[in-house]
Amino acid sequence: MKKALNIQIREAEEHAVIEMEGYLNDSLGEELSEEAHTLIEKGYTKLVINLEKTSLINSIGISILIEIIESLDEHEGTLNFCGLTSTQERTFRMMALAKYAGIFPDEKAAIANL
Amino acid sequence: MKKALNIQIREAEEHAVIEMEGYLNDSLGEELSEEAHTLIEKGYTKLVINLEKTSLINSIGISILIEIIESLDEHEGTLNFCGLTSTQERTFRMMALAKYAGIFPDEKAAIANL
Amino acid sequence: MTDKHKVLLTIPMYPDMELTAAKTGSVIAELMSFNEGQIEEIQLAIIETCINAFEHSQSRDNQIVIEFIMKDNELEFKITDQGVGFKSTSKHTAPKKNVYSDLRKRGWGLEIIKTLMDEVEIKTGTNGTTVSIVKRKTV
Amino acid sequence: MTDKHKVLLTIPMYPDMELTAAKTGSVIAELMSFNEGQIEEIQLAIIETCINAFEHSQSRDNQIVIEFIMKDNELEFKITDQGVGFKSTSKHTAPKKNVYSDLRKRGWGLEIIKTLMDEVEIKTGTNGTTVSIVKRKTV
Ligand SMILES: Nc1ncnc2c1ncn2[C@@H]1O[C@H](COP(=O)(O)OP(=O)(O)O)[C@@H](O)[C@H]1O
Ligand SMILES: Nc1ncnc2c1ncn2[C@@H]1O[C@H](COP(=O)(O)OP(=O)(O)O)[C@@H](O)[C@H]1O
Repeated sequence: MKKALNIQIREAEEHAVIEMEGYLNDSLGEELSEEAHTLIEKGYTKLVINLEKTSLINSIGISILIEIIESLDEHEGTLNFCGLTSTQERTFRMMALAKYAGIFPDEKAAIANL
Repeated sequence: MKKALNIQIREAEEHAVIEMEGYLNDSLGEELSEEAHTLIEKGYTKLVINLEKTSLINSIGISILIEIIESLDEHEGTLNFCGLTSTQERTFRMMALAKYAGIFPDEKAAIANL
Repeated sequence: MTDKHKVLLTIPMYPDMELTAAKTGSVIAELMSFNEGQIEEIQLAIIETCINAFEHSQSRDNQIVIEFIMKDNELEFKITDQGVGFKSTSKHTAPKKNVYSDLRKRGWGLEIIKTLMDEVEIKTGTNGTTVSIVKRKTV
Repeated sequence: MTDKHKVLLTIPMYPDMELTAAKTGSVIAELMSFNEGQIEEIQLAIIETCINAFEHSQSRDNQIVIEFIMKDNELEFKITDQGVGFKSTSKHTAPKKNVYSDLRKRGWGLEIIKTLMDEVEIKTGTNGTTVSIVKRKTV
């Protein structure tokens, strides 16, 4: 129930998209992490995280995003982000997240570049 | 400039629509009042006030709405509201505003019932 | 009830500052899982109480203190000014509703607050006024 | 600068309470006409500073006090806890950026705050910590 409210998963043939709503802190981050790992276990190695509806991301939330990148990397997968505000993008670049994951303006571009 | 930011006027043949954005307090209320009186002077007697983008209305804002109803009444005009939240509608009914002005769910209905 | 569930906000009596109080209350109500309509009602009640303090308290320190107390099923907020208090002569009655001129007359603030909230208690004296308001999650 | 331009907020150290502080800051910044991006930055800085106090201060009273000071062209906010202060041994350095395991390690909070804000000053001692932050409207 809780998951249905905050996190949406869209599974396609080759990739899956995760979209979250609200404040990405430790608790929403844990839900996200679970969803991502379920997708990876299902065999998805190409993921997009859509942050359009994610209003705020704290540093714990970012650490969790990094963990997901790491897990995907172990499966030789790719992660792309989309829907970031300019402040979020700035923070991601500062934390070198952008080195290991793509940042795209919209979901279409993020999927196309997986 | 300030007006352009907060208040939108849409003038049609027979009626005009006023739409405001933000917090309807004394200062936005004064701007609204000016716009309404300009329209009345221009000869408009059928007005719609669209409150869809008006997030909060305080009691001073409501007094100003009542003044506009009163001015229109002197010109045998009509005022309809649309886009109210349920709390706004409840407050309007409590203050008997609904006796002197129509309340409609959307702009189309508000215009049709002028 | 421990301090764990209290938020204290002090704002200056300054136009639009009531919005700061309303928004703080709004986030607290949201964290408490009040619904959208109730959150709007809480914001309105805070706004009207603050505006009353701005307009009527004649407070010297020009400050309002708002204490938010989060309980399991309700939010209580106490809005205090150090002003002159309610005039003892002016017994508050709801304004008449029939004529424009009555309508327009002020005097709706407290009425709105009482309609939208579950409990309203006013403690007032020459040292100031505290309006205590309770909003419950379910009516 | 008079009290006319000060807002004081006390919140409990409680999950998600940092959002209350961030939103209060957000409305103040909005009233001061900061732009959307800057308002988000201010919210993030408040969130990170509060989370640090939650996690590291070991404060006994479990409270954080935030003082917002509105000036003509800048917003200053001072976030104070009555905790144990920074460990004098742990000189803060920005974490390395090359390896995942380094990336993942915590230690980004202060770095984020310093990047997004114009001034950051930390006063810390065994009686607590005050982080004073300044954000200017134009850089
Ligand atoms: N904080 C306050 N200090 C002193 N008097 C107050 C305060 N709040 C309300 N009052 C009194 O209560 C009256 C009714 O308030 P209200 O219903 O909001 O109507 P209005 O503000 O339009 O007069 C006010 O006119 C004022 O005399
Ligand atoms: N309010 C505080 N009280 C005590 N120590 C603090 C406080 N804020 C920050 N610190 C210290 O500063 C360090 C760096 O903080 P930060 O950059 O946010 O990284 P992190 O919180 O991930 O460790 C913390 O690990 C802690 O030792």
